[in-house]
Amino acid sequence: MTLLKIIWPLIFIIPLFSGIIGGLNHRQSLKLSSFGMAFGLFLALILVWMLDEPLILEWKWLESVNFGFSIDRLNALLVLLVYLITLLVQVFSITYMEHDPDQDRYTAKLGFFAFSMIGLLMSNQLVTLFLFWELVGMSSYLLIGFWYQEAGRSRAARQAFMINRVADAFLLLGVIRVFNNGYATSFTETLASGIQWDGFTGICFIIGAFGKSAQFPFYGWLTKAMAGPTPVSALIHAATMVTAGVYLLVRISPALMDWNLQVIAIGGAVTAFMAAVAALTQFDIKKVLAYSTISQLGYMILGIGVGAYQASVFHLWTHAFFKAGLFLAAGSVIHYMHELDATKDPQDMRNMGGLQKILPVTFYAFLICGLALSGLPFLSGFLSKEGILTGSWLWGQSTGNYLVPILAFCTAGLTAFYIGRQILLVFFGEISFAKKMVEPLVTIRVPLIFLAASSLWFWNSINPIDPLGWFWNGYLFADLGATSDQHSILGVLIGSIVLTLSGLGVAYWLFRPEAETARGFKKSNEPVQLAGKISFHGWYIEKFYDQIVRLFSKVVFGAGWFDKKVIDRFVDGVGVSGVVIAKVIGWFDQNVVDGLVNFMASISQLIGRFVTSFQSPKIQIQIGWLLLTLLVLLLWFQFLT
Amino acid sequence: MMEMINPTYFVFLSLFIFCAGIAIVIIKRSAIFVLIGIELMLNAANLNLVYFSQFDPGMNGVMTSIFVVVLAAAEVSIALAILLNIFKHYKITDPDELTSLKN
Amino acid sequence: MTDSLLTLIIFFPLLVTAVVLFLPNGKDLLIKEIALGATGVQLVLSVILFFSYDASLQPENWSNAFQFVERAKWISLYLGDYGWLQIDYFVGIDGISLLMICLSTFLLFVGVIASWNLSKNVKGYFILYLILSTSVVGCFAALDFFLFYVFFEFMLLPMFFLIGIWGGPRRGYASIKFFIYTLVGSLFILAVMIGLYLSVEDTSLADQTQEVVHSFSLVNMMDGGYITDGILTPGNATEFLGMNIRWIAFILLMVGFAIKLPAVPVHTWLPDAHVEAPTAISVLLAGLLLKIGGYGFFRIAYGIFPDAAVSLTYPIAIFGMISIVYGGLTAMAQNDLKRMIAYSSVSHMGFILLGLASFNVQGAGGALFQMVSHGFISGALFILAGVIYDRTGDRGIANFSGLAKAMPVFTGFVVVFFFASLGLPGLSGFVGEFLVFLGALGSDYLPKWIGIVSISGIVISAAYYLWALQRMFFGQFWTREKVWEQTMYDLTARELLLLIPLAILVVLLGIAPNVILGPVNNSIEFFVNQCFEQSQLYLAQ
Amino acid sequence: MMELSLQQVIEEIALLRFEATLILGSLILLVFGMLSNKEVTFKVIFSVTLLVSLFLVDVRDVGASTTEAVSIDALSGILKILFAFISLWIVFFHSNMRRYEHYFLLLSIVIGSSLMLSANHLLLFYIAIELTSLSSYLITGFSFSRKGYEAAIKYLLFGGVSSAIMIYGVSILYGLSGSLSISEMVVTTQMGPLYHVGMICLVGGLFFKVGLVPYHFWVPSTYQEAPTDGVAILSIVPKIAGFALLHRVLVNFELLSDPMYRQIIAALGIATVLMGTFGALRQDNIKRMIAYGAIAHSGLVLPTLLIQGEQGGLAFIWYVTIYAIMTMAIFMIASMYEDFGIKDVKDMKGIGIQFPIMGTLTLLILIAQIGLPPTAGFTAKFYLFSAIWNEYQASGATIMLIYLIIGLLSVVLALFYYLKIPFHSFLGTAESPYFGDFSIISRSVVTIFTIMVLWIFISPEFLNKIAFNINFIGW
Repeated sequence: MTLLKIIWPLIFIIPLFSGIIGGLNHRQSLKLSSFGMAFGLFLALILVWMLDEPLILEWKWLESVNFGFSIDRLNALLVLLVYLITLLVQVFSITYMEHDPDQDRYTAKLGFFAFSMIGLLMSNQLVTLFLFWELVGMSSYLLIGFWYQEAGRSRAARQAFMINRVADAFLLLGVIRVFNNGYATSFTETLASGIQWDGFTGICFIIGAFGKSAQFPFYGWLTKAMAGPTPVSALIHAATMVTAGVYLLVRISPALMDWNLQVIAIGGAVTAFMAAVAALTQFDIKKVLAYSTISQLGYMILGIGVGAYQASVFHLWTHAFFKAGLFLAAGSVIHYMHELDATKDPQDMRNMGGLQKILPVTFYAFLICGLALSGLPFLSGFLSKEGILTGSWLWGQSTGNYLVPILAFCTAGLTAFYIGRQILLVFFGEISFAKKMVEPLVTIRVPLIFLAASSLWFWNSINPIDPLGWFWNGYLFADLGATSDQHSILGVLIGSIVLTLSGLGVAYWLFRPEAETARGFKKSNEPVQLAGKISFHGWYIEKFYDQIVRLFSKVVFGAGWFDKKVIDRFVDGVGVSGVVIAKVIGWFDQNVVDGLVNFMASISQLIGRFVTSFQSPKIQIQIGWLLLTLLVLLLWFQFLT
Repeated sequence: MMEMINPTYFVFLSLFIFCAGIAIVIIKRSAIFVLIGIELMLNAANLNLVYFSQFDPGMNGVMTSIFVVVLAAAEVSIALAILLNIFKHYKITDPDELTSLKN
Repeated sequence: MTDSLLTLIIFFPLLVTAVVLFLPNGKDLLIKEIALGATGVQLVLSVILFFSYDASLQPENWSNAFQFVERAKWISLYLGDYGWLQIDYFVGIDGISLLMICLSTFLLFVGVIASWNLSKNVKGYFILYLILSTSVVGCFAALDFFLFYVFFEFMLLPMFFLIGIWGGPRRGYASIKFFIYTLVGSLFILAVMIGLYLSVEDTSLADQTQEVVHSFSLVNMMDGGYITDGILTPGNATEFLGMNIRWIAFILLMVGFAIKLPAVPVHTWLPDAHVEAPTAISVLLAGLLLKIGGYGFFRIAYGIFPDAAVSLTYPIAIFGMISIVYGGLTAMAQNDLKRMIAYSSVSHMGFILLGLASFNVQGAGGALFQMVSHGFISGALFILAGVIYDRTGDRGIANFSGLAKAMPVFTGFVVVFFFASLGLPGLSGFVGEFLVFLGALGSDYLPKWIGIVSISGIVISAAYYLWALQRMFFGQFWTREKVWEQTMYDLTARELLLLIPLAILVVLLGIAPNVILGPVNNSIEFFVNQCFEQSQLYLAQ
Repeated sequence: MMELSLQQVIEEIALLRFEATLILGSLILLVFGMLSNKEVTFKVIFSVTLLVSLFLVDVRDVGASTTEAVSIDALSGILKILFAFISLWIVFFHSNMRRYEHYFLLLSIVIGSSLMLSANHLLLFYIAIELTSLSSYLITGFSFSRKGYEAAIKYLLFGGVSSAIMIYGVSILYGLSGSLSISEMVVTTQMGPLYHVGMICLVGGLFFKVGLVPYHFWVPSTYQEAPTDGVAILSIVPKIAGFALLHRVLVNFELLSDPMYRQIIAALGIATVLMGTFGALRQDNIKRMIAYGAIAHSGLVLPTLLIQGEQGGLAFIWYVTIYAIMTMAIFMIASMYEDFGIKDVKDMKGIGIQFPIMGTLTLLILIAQIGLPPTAGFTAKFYLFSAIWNEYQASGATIMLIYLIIGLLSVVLALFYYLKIPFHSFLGTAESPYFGDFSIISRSVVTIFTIMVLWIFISPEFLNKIAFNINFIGW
């Protein structure tokens, strides 16, 4: 036990420490920090291995507020996951960022992110969670805006942080309500005491989680986050940070009311479906993966909503691997396209094609991870998705609300379709360029191979079909007693396989190299008809943000709510109104409130002028005024007293 | 022996002289006349004092009026001295033109 | 040693001023070193004060709530048939004033370093600077209303000249406006002081003469030493303009201190004063002078009129909320970096009003912590704004972009302090705001929606800070005038020496706020409970 | 009419020994004036007479002459000491070849004012006022400049009219009451309308001396053009004597107990404060601005007369003493700046930077005039406002509350116009550097006055001693 007590803080500190070391020396900063992370991974393994009952560490932060960490099986495993993915991403970015001048800053920021993510996973007290929650938001802001030279990227970072900040405001409100209503302020106590939170506090936490995990109203920022370097997207916006919302909901689900859980379920389902539709017509390789991440997160949130939180955690685990794999593969494609010809947009799929033979390892990794994502049997995706679909089906039966399972099944089909489309468009078709590049052996291939392999089924459970066969299932939920009815229902099993195969088939039929749509795709531009436009613009969510802010600024015209999107120098006419509103408050503050003082000064000048007007230079007028006042006084005394 | 004059006539006479003095002070366009006006007002007060001192055994009224006359003379002499100097500098005696001391 | 410690802290700079007065004009460096030494000694003394402050004291009433008390008879005037008027040099500290004194001595020390490369008649500058330091520390330690008022006024003169002579282009207008705004505020306080001393009687002093002794001691006023028929005695509620006259006295005090705070309707002097003041002076202005307003709420307004404070919590909270939201919005509209930071100070000071209005321990603790943390953060922010101004003579946000490329270390500090100011947890800005929200939402005097609307304040502050960060520091490196590009060198050793301690403090207070709130907690608890009991006592009469 | 033997008359002269020595001194001054024209001798005689008369005053002796014409009490004793002390400092004014008549006239103003203090008979009352006024008209003319004469003639005409009105009022009251001795006259409202005419005219004469509203027209131009040391005396000694006499008249004729008169006098006082404060806002000439400030000050002294009991007396003595010190200091400073040819506020640009010590001294005296804490001006106003607040609390008369509010407002507005001087001197930028320097003597005198002003704020005990002497006069 004492060994764990030593290892635990070390695990917590190592990422920060390695980030600082990496940040300090310029040349091999990434190599040094990856050694540090490898050591941290080793310690995390020991921790997961030897941990039996939860460790709690708590101390008084403020009078009525405590600061506390705890480590139990669930977050130990997730910490291990974070370490693993961070290490892989750092190894990958050694080549990806080799000729980038600011490597040290990159490593420092990555280290800071890993530190805050692990802090978030380990925190037990709500205030500690909120602290690391915001630190994770800040590190994502720093990493998205890593190439701050381009104004577009730094603006995307700012907008991502702002949307997160709005959701965090609700989370803060929820935390405060927990304190004020006397609920348990730490996860371990909430679990033990089983106090039910009131509905509104629940909703605040849900909005906070939805914000961080890019669910329905807030998912606009994840597509913006693609402005960051691809390894960063792989690490943060696929595997680790976005799952924080899911982790939070898993932790607080015992305390939520059942209608809160329904909200979660419907929210997850709707997001999953919308994101899947949005991913259908994207051109940018990373945008497709971003929308697919949103959709898979929708699945996990849905899983929690319907009560199948074990399946959600399992899906979180598997999704981390194959999505990181997809992103890294996309990263190596972008790296290659960038090397090839820097003028064209390296991320646009329209000028890609036939990379199968040029980047074989990337192709196979992308293929396996893509199929795992689509939920093909014998791959990890199928197992975890199966669990969620079963849970949603059973939940649909019990509550009679069949909307959620239907959306879940449709999304499964759509997922298969868009990932199939992407694989075909990027890797098949004729090769439009001759340069042959061999991927550097260690730094790119090893992470890809590892991630692709981990998407196979046997790493996760012996029986390729049974969703509960997950090795860690027993480890994680042994004490909770896995609910027996989670076993797969034949109908759900067949249904999901059929949907996946049909999705892949349609994709193949449409986008096989010979098909005219595949050839037309190269020159096609934005879809014209309504459905295509809805999908391409991601259900107009970003436009929706602008409308809200503009509406809000109109509503609060007196106070002048500031409209960030409109301030953009590129949005001309509309943009000016935002600046005008800001200037109006500035003017208002300057003249009206300030004018009050100048007004009083001018009033006293005016009275001064009136008063001194009596003081005429002529003596006889002065005497005249004197006698007049005496006369007035006399008359006053004669008649009025 | 003519019977006694009705006492109120004296007060009315002095009030009349007082108001005449005031009118002269305000209307006249020459500083000398303003001085005359002031003299008139002072003499109106003298008249009152002398008349009322008949009821006062100590004859204070008469004593005061003597002092009033003396002080009026002093005042006029000072006024004329100053007026002489003004005439030397400004060449005018009309108080309305003396307007250089403005706010 | 510890019995005359407070007087030493207060009057040590004044002694040094006497020395500096007789120095010839030429020796600038010597004067600067002396000033540094003086404020350094003051800082060391206040650290000794902090550690020898006994945090476990559980006072029952105000008379034994204060430590390091020093009392000496100053003025006793014969008032004719109204008895005697007693003013005495009465200083002492409790938790709240302890923190304020430590904050002010630290910022004064930093201020001297910040004004190191000053060249324009240095002697006058540092004489006024040391007088300012005496009056500020004196204000926090004074327990006699007259002494507090004298120090309160005494602060205005040096500040008026420091802004007026060494300031920027429109310094004349700004200094006059600052002087008149604050002075009008102090007249309200004077009016209440007169009303108070006439209706207060200090039985402890009335031994030698059996007549009534009207004393100015705040402790006696707070403990309710009223004479039976005084105008402000809680019992005889004389109506004036339809309100109990105690309420009006309380409102006058609040307006007087709100001008100093500044709260929204009366805040327009702050941006002008900040924009025109030299860097070191705006550090002091933001760090210390705004806290006098906040301290005035704690010690005088809430201390002496708790009954009015309890019944007027709703309007005060509304004003606090308006300050937070309105201050934030106007900060967005600014194009001058220093003006934006000034408006953000207005927004942060709104938290103090809100914290006090919630009338519970978290709210008061949060307000106090916000004062201390805002002192450090706004001090650093003004030093950063000063860095750009020293290099280019201009602070327009639109005149620069991509500074991160030219000055990476500087940008690092800007990011740290911007995020600290917008309330990122882990830095000291968040703790104050969190406690104030805890207090506002948990207080049974305030409706929930005030707290919720104020929470939107953290989103607004994030908006204008990040927007300024993005316009000035990210994107391609470009400056309005070509000549500036050469002068945009990164932070010098002196500037680093200033910013590193502040950064450490901001992070330290963010991670372990109990370092300063712990010892002070008894005072805050006593303050809130005593105000509550006193108010019930007065309202019952 | 009791017969007064010569013997008794000589004994009664002892009561007026202060004025007697002054008269003797002025005569000696006249004689020496004929013989030599060295200004130093005039100054020496002037100061010796004042010093001798200063030591002859004994505050504690109270008495009245057999014919009740002259009455001495502690208040008049203290004020005589104040007059002598203040007038002493005139010799330090940097004067360019003052003639001997100048000092003779100053002495006669002091004599006139001290006679006003102890006048109990309306004849002596009139003689004292006329003596002071006539010498003031002459002094105003002694600047021997075009504008000086103009100011003098205006002052004379205005003064002549108001003294004529006063003596007319006296004659009417004499008619109604049959006697001229203030303490014996019994005059009541039942005596018909003439009572009001007489009373208003009489009180009007005193209002002229003090410069309250209907009679304030002469103040700005006279203060602006008269020689500065003359104005220093003019603005302090006769004004304070006028207030003391006004108080005696108001008490003896029971005007203070008549609510209507209290209302009117308070209203005129408020009008004076407003006139003085708002008038000063638009002034550029330094001395004219100080003149308006002086009008405002006399407006602020008036309420102390309306407050019966020791509280009023104390507030009066406090405010008057500090007003005297401040005004003497500010006029000395004005005369020093005049040597640089600075008449208007705008000519003072940047002089504060060049002469920091002088700038700070000016600032401190101005702070005293405004009434801010570090100076005695604050204590005086603080004392005054608490006296008014007490009066309001006791009598509940709303006019008193309005007075308090207007008083506080005047402090704020005083800021606006008094701060113009340091604003220009410190923050302005001088086109060309000022050559020459302030004379050592006047600078040291101003420093003494500033220290006095600061010292009174820090330890006002010495005024307490006066308070004990005061408590046995009927105020």
